[in-house]
Amino acid sequence: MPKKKKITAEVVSQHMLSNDIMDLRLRTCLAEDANPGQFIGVYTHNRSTLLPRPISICEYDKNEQILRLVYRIAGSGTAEFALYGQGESVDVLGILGNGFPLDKAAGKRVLIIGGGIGVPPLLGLAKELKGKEGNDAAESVTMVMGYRNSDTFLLDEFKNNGELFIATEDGSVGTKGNVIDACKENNITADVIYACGPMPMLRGIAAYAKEISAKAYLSLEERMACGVGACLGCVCKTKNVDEHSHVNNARICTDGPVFDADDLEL
Amino acid sequence: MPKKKKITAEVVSQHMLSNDIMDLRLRTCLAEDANPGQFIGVYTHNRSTLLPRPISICEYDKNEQILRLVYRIAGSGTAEFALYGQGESVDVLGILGNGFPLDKAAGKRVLIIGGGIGVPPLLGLAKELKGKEGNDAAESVTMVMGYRNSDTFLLDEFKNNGELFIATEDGSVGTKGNVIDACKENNITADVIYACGPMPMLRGIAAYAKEISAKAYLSLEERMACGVGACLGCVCKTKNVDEHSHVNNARICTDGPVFDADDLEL
Amino acid sequence: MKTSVNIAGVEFKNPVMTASGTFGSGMEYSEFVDLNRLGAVVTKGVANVPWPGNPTPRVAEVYGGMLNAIGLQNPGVDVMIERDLKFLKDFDTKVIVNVCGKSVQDYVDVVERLSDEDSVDMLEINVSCPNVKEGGIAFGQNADALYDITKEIKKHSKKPIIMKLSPNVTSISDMAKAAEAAGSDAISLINTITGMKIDIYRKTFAIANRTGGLSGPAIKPIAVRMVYEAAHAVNIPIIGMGGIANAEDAIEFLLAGATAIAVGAMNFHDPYATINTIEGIERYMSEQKIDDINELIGAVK
Amino acid sequence: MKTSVNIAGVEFKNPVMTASGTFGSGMEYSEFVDLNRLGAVVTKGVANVPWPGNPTPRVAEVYGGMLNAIGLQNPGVDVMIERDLKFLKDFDTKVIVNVCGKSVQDYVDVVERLSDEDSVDMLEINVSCPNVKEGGIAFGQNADALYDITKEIKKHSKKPIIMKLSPNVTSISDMAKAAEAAGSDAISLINTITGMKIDIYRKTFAIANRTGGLSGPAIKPIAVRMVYEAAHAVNIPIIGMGGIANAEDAIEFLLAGATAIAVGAMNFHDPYATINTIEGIERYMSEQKIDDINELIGAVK
Ligand SMILES: Cc1cc2nc3c(=O)[nH]c(=O)nc-3n(C[C@H](O)[C@H](O)[C@H](O)COP(=O)(O)OP(=O)(O)OC[C@H]3O[C@@H](n4cnc5c(N)ncnc54)[C@H](O)[C@@H]3O)c2cc1C
Ligand SMILES: Cc1cc2nc3c(=O)[nH]c(=O)nc-3n(C[C@H](O)[C@H](O)[C@H](O)COP(=O)(O)OP(=O)(O)OC[C@H]3O[C@@H](n4cnc5c(N)ncnc54)[C@H](O)[C@@H]3O)c2cc1C
Ligand SMILES: Cc1cc2nc3c(=O)[nH]c(=O)nc-3n(C[C@H](O)[C@H](O)[C@H](O)COP(=O)(O)O)c2cc1C
Ligand SMILES: Cc1cc2nc3c(=O)[nH]c(=O)nc-3n(C[C@H](O)[C@H](O)[C@H](O)COP(=O)(O)O)c2cc1C
Ligand code: FES
Ligand code: FES
Repeated sequence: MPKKKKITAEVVSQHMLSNDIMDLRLRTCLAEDANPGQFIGVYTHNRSTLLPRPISICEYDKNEQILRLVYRIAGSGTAEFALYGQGESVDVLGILGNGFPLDKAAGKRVLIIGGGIGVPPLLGLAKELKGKEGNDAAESVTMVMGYRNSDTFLLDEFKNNGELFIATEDGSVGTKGNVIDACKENNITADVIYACGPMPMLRGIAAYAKEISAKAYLSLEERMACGVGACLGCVCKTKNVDEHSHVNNARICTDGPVFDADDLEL
Repeated sequence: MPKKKKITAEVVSQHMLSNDIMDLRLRTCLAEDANPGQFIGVYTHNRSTLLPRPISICEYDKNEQILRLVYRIAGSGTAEFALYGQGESVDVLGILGNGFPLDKAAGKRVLIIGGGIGVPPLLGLAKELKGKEGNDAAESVTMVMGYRNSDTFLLDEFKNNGELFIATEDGSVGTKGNVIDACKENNITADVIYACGPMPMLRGIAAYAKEISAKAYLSLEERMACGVGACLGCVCKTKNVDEHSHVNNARICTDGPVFDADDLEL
Repeated sequence: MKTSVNIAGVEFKNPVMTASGTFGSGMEYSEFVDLNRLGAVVTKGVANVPWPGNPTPRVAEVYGGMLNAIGLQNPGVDVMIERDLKFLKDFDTKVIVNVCGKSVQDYVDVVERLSDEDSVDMLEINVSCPNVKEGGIAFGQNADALYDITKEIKKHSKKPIIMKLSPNVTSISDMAKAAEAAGSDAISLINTITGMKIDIYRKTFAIANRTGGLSGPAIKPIAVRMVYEAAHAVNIPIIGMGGIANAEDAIEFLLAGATAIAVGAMNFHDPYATINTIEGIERYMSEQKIDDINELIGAVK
Repeated sequence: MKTSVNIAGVEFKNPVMTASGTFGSGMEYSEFVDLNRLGAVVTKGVANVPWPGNPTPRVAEVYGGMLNAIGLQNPGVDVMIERDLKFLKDFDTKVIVNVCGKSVQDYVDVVERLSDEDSVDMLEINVSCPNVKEGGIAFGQNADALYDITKEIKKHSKKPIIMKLSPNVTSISDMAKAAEAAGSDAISLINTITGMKIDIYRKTFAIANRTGGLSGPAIKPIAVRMVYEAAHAVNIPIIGMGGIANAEDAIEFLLAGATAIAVGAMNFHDPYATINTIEGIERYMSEQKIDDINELIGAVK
């Protein structure tokens, strides 16, 4: 495992993808260590807000040392980030967390499910899976992305990596309803599911995975302070006593954010 | 009296005058109300430092709405200001305080004394006095500026406004010693003295004024919070019960910063 | 939309007040804000006779706030009445006079002197100034002493009174209960928290008084917690303060149980903070479809 | 240049420690800093048996700091010894184990269990966690209770002990004196200050536990004041903490009377904060021509 660092990254570019959804590219050597499903902590310039904001790595370019982040303007920190232009310096902490277990996809029918601002990290995952060859390659990759309404984002980029289905709450694009509705409507089955999104969606996916006898790997979210496993702020409930904590709690920032659904008490 | 405001000013230009001494020009309508000896409060972008920094008005251009500030990098706020480039937005509070009583100069031999970072506001004063005509004009204007060493600043600009003497602590320029030493060395007398600088210097000037039977108007400094007379943070001791406070305290930000030396308990 | 709140029979047009000592007598900030728009002006603490206050430096900036040890400089109640109350009479806002003293008798003197002033709506009793040895903090840190002085003041006041509590205590609930039991009509909290700053290069205290009272956004979470605890301990109305800078902050205090709130040190950062807070509350209410501001008070349990 | 300090016979190579609960067992931050350079690693509070801690959200950001209500989640003293102490043994730094409990007996159990661990240099007794009902805060807010538990722990501990005081009290001096009178070898302060944050849009508490402990730069002036007060009340050494981010902050605490200091929440902002603090202190000492760091301790009176 590469060592974690706090270093200064440089904004390569930034633009708006959709209503309140920003697409930010940072140049930083952290990109060299990135894997799909991992995240970084982004610090604000505002000196009154001191904690790093956890943001998933959407994509990375190891050669160019570029991390791509796609984030929603949700509060004061992300509102500040949205103002950064090319050349701006940003302090980042990373690489944080364990990513999606890519090896589980080998030879399997893979289903990738994203909801809302849980969508971005799945793009890097889909591309990575698409790039696998031979025994490492998945048998098939199907993707289901859920949005609130027609303010979708990243869809064009997903398309090239497998079969893509869309769900929107208001029915403006794809299936009207949530991602599970879309899965059922299209009779999507799989051996392995990778998912990221809000907790109710993840609960639904865990149940759906049981139904179709698939393994599910879920990326969780929680309020964080340190991001590196020291403060015990970001725990989730686990079925068994966790190896680190010796209670039924695992640290999302370090033991996750991706967990085997079978290990979680959702 | 024009109303005080907090508004956003724009940096017109900034450059370094001398070691750690910055020359900053701001565009703001506050310039229209400026008088020599008044000051403004400058807010930082850093959200952890919330109080305005009091900075004297060095000069102003009412037509162009420009305030010129000359300040020393003394701590985190001024260090931040020093980084501002053209076009930067800065929140300012002003115009604050009462300036030097210019009417006292009419027909009199005037002596202007500045020490260290107390020098800048006296440039605006000297220019204003130089511009007076007829009955309003001073009989003569002599200036004595004191510095620590050869890192002087603004001297060229003072020269045109009357006779100029210099004192430096290390003797590298002008009289070796303080401004009083320079006054004595050059037998400078006057009817009216205007001064700004550190407290020990002001005490010396008050005593010197007594010796030469001159009136002295001194600009004081104190830690401030509100800058507008509300918090009672910035008081100085007065000989008589102050009209506002009804104790022997006057507010430097509102009743000053310029006081008649005869009214002060220095 | 109803934004008015009622405290002890006094109707405030909105819950936004000024915190004592941060707004002078209203005169200074009247250059920035229309006092008619405020729920109330709370004046700087006043004693029976003029007080000179502490030596300077009296203020120091700290992370997210400031320390002050003004030491309750004030011109005495007579000047206060003749000048400040006369000035405030012309505005359509409520007036709360903050009262300080060194002994129970001092407080009683001021309270009696103000009892017949029509322009005074309420009295706020400062028994919590950490910056003067005899500035009442002794009354503010002991529940029995607080009970006794409250009782005595109530006996002599024709105006409803607000006991202003000190946060420098183990249990704010006990203090709130003592004030309520002694008949206080309302309580306000928090006063400043005792703090210290040392200049490591000059090797000296940043404040001449050594310690000063901490205020500003830094103390807000402590203030919200104390308002919440007090609201769950007593039934009298609470005026909440401590680091309020804007409407979001103000609403947080209302939800925690405050009936009204005051803007203090943040006036120094933003002289328009009171007005911005009032307007922001109205915006929030219309966005959240809240007809009556009283629905917010103590709504988060 | 001498940077080492002595507390109860234990020699620390420099006065910079990690605040309990903000540095795990040192393992996590060993990716960022060389633990050999630290004065001491102070570990997360440990109880006799594993504790699950509080529900999430456990942390919330506030102006200039954060709230936490971890609720003392810990794997129990056995795992602690086998895993964390074993890990720390390899480093040339002192180890202070922070101890929590629900009853006096709990504390005594842990203290006895650790008494024979060679790698443990001191024990810090957390009687001031505001986040668990039985997490010791009851002992930490009452001088008599503090005296009693300290006495009992001293009876059973072969290691020097540090009582960690709560700032949520009326008089920190009284608490410091009680700890000293009962035989505590040192005291540390401050633990977090109870605070609250409310989300005004979701109308709910930001922390599931409702209240959380406030830490970070926001509380620094309060912490400095309490260290100063405690230093003037007792003769035992003090470990100061609360918002320390850098060498300037650390020196402020030393000047106020602390013999050592700890970096807490600011590790989260700057994982290199401890090392930067150590280097900054050395720079200050050479600039100010101070040969022995002990000259700084309590130098501002
Ligand atoms: C592992 C992980 C990966 C994430 N990846 C992404 C991503 O790729 N794109 C994206 O838009 N968002 C992502 N989020 C959510 C993102 O962290 C928050 O939206 C962001 O922290 C909000 O910060 P703010 O300052 O704008 O909001 P504020 O509300 O002002 O933040 C206040 C505090 O709360 C924390 N906070 C607020 N919302 C959240 C949240 N939902 N989760 C965790 N902390 C929060 C902030 O970090 C900060 O400490 C991720 C969260 C986690 C835990
Ligand atoms: C009426 C008046 C006019 C002034 N005019 C000038 C000027 O023209 N040029 C100039 O260089 N300086 C001037 N000063 C001093 C200037 O205000 C301080 O140097 C400046 O506030 C330092 O801010 P900082 O953030 O860099 O320092 P920090 O030490 O980081 O500031 C911390 C706090 O202390 C206050 N503070 C620090 N030093 C002083 C000081 N000497 N006086 C008042 N407050 C202080 C700051 O405003 C801030 O609130 C003036 C001061 C006063 C009172
Ligand atoms: C400069 C200053 C002066 C104060 N003077 C008084 C006072 O005279 N009487 C009083 O009861 N409180 C006084 N206070 C306390 C405030 O009214 C308020 O309770 C406290 O500052 C917390 O609110 P804030 O954080 O919004 O400032 C003063 C506060 C400051 C900053
Ligand atoms: C996330 C977190 C966990 C903490 N856990 C403990 C603990 O287990 N035991 C303890 O005595 N103090 C604990 N503390 C308190 C710190 O050790 C320290 O006393 C306090 O945070 C003040 O210092 P700071 O402002 O530098 O963080 C914790 C603090 C934080 C922020
Ligand atoms: S955020 Fe600190 S342990 Fe995960
Ligand atoms: S700074 Fe507030 S009265 Fe002068």
